Amino acid sequence: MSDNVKFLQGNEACVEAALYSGMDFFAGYPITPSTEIAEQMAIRLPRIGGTYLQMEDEIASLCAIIGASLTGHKVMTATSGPGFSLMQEALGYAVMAEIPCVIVNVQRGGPSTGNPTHVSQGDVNQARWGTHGDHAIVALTASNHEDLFRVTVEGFNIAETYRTPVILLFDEVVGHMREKLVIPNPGEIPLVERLKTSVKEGIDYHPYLPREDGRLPMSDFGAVHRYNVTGLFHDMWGFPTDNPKIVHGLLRHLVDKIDNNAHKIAMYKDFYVDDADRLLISYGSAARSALHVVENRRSRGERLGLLELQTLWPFPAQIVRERARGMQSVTVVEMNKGQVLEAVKSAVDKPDRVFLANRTDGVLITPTDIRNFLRVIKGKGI
Amino acid sequence: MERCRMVFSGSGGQGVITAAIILAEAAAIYENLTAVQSQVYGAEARGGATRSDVIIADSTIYFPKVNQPNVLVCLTQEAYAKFSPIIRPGGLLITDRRYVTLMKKVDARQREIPMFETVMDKIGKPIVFNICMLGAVIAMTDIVKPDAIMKVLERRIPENFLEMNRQALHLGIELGYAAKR
Amino acid sequence: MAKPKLKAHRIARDWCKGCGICIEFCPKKVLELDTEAKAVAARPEDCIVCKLCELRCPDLAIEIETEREGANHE
Amino acid sequence: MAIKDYIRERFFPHMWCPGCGHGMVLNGLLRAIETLGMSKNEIVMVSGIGCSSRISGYVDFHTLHTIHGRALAFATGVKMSRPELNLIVPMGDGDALSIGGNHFIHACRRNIAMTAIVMNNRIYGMTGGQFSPLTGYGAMATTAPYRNIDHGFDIVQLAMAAGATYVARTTTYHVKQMTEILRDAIIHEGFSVVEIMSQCPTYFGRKNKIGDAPEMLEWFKNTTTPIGSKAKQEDPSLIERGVFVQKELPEYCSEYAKVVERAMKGRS
Repeated sequence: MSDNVKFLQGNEACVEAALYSGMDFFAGYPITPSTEIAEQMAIRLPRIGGTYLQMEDEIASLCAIIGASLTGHKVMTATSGPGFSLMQEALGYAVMAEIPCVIVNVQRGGPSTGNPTHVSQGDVNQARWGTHGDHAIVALTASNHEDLFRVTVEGFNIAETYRTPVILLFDEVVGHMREKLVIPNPGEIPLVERLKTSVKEGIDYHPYLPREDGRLPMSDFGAVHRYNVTGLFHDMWGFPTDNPKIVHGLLRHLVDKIDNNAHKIAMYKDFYVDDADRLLISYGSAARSALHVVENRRSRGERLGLLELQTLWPFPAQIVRERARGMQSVTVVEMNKGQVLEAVKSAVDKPDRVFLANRTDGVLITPTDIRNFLRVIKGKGI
Repeated sequence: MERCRMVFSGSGGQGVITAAIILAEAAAIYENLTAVQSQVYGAEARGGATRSDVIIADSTIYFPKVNQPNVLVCLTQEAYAKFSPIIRPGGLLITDRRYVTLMKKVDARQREIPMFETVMDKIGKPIVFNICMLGAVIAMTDIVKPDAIMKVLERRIPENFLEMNRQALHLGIELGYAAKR
Repeated sequence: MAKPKLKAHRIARDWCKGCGICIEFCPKKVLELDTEAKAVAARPEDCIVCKLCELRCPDLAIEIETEREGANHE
Repeated sequence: MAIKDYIRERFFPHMWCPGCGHGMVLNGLLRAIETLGMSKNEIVMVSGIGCSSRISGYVDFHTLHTIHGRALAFATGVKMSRPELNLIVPMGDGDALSIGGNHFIHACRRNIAMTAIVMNNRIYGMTGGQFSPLTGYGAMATTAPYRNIDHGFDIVQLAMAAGATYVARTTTYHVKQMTEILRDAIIHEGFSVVEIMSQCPTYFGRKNKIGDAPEMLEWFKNTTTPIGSKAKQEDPSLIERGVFVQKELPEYCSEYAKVVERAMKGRS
């Protein structure tokens, strides 16, 4: 059997995808349930001349990969809830300084130390608003290894395209579960490489002056252009400023570059949505249970459909609104107290037809759980 | 084929999880089947009741966990006490005579197999106990061919240990066939 | 090595914040604050070109320009 | 090159207060770099947050102005991804040893080749004079209005215990020593720590009635002494200046290069 057919954990699939993307610098700190990513990186990266760095904590891990990104590398760190909490400050720095980087959060139960070895999807809103200040963010997720691979590669592509941190919001079930993965051949999934400046030495280079297409060509630290990078509001040379006009312009740029491209960043999958009269919306491992229910109900003639979200942020509101239109009910299946539910409600025409099927006890929501919720919803006359 | 939902349970260090992974990998990569393996993690790295779920099917598997196994393997008394109540009625329950004393009747085909004893007797190395167990499971279920298991082992373990594993697998297969009759 | 000879105290008035460090630690008391609280070389003839004012200036505002005795100008 | 060739002149005069020691550190550092004749393209300066951190804006190197306490973590990422670059990491005392204390000791422990400069003015200046972990017992600060009960760190002892392979202390008064030490620290093959006692006349000097900048320099002159001096034996309260440790131990980037070599060998 060829080497690119593998039977592995989601965490390992994530490593394969990162290496496929050309990532060659990883810094991290062990934390359940993401540790296998660090372990695999420690094995794999030195073999390709890449760098595996184990830092003193998650704060330092994200800081270190930001530093490495500035020298021209594709970079990644991986963690779980408590570590992701510690990373929020540096995450904001990466947003402000527009540093491409990928942050994996294999979600476990929280708040606090919570439920280390058990599944949760409780960090959806933390990914959105965990760091302070107005900002846009990209967060992606997946429910199986093939998708996880593709989403991870796209995560690197988005990070490079928009010069932004990208959060991969996986969960314990997908991270630890093993299934088959056929690793695509090189070139099968297109890769976005770092856009480097063409400005020659001696000519004024503006590190923070976007091109017409909005992209910011970078110059590596150590190369011919010397500039400043800061977490303060800054001008097109990267130097701090509090000029209200520049502050306003930069904040708008940071938000618009993501939100205006939400349609391009939106990744999702439709299952039996076309002729459905009731819709499930789910993501991550919960979507596996949702799809099980959909297939099962379809075989009994019920017209149930599933919209599986892979992009959580920026929230694909338009897709959700279109898919929800005309449905008798929309049920969001997730493992938290309704974090995506709220986003769905604000996206659709009829928020009173949107319901929650959830589980928050560290156990993967089962198809039976979902069927029971659907019965209750039906009991409400829908 | 009938979807096969299996739970392997025992204590840390018995190789229960490794066996589950090998079986699932054999099915997924060498038998053209679909397989998902998962496990319940506790905080402790060694000891305690470990459990690994494997689902093998010829169609896509969505829900990856096993609620009611039709094949349950218990290699400790603790695992047997904990998991025997969840077996699907009519399912297959495999235990090792050395480690498990059958207590109550469950609605299942219960098979006590002297796997550990045989391994110690014929090979003398407890490390391949789990592979012997795997042999018994595949013999009793016909879920994958021995060849597929061997191919996985060839990928995973050093060459000088292969023969011992092959021996253990075939010991298990013989025990499995004997128990099947 | 020829002994450097003072050419001028070049003091950037807009950089000088008048902290007085150069004045306090000048071994020959060459410098003074003027009425705008900027350092000036009041007695340049006493300067021994030790450059301590230049080395200590927190504002990088002082440069001691020298010419080498007996050396040609570049 | 003249030292002005190493700065971004358009941002001068700088934002530090009159008589601030940080300007003197900048002055001494530039002279150290000048004597080494380094190219500006091969220097990366990484700073954190606080008065001290603004130093990176004034130098014409690759400059990374980061977040409070984390400068060494960012610098570690830069260095590990481009080991041929020279990393200079100036930090304030609160920056390096309070919020950044963990990063500081771990950078020492790794012995990664970079120069950590602790501009120790014993106060949080930018936020207006609160006590730092270096303020010291009995001193005054806006958050220690009844005198400080926190004991200070000894940066030198801490860095030595944590494994730094070059550790030195000097003051802004001793500018020539400062330049020499910084020069040696920059070329040292390992993690170097240079504590520079720096004056904050605005807060520390005023609050503790030491006086203005020249008086604070006088104070550095009178309260410090060369390592192992006779004066120290007579007056143990004097603070020693000089190079405390200078030794060769395996450097982190070179050690990692060996890891790569082992991993590649294991593969073929």
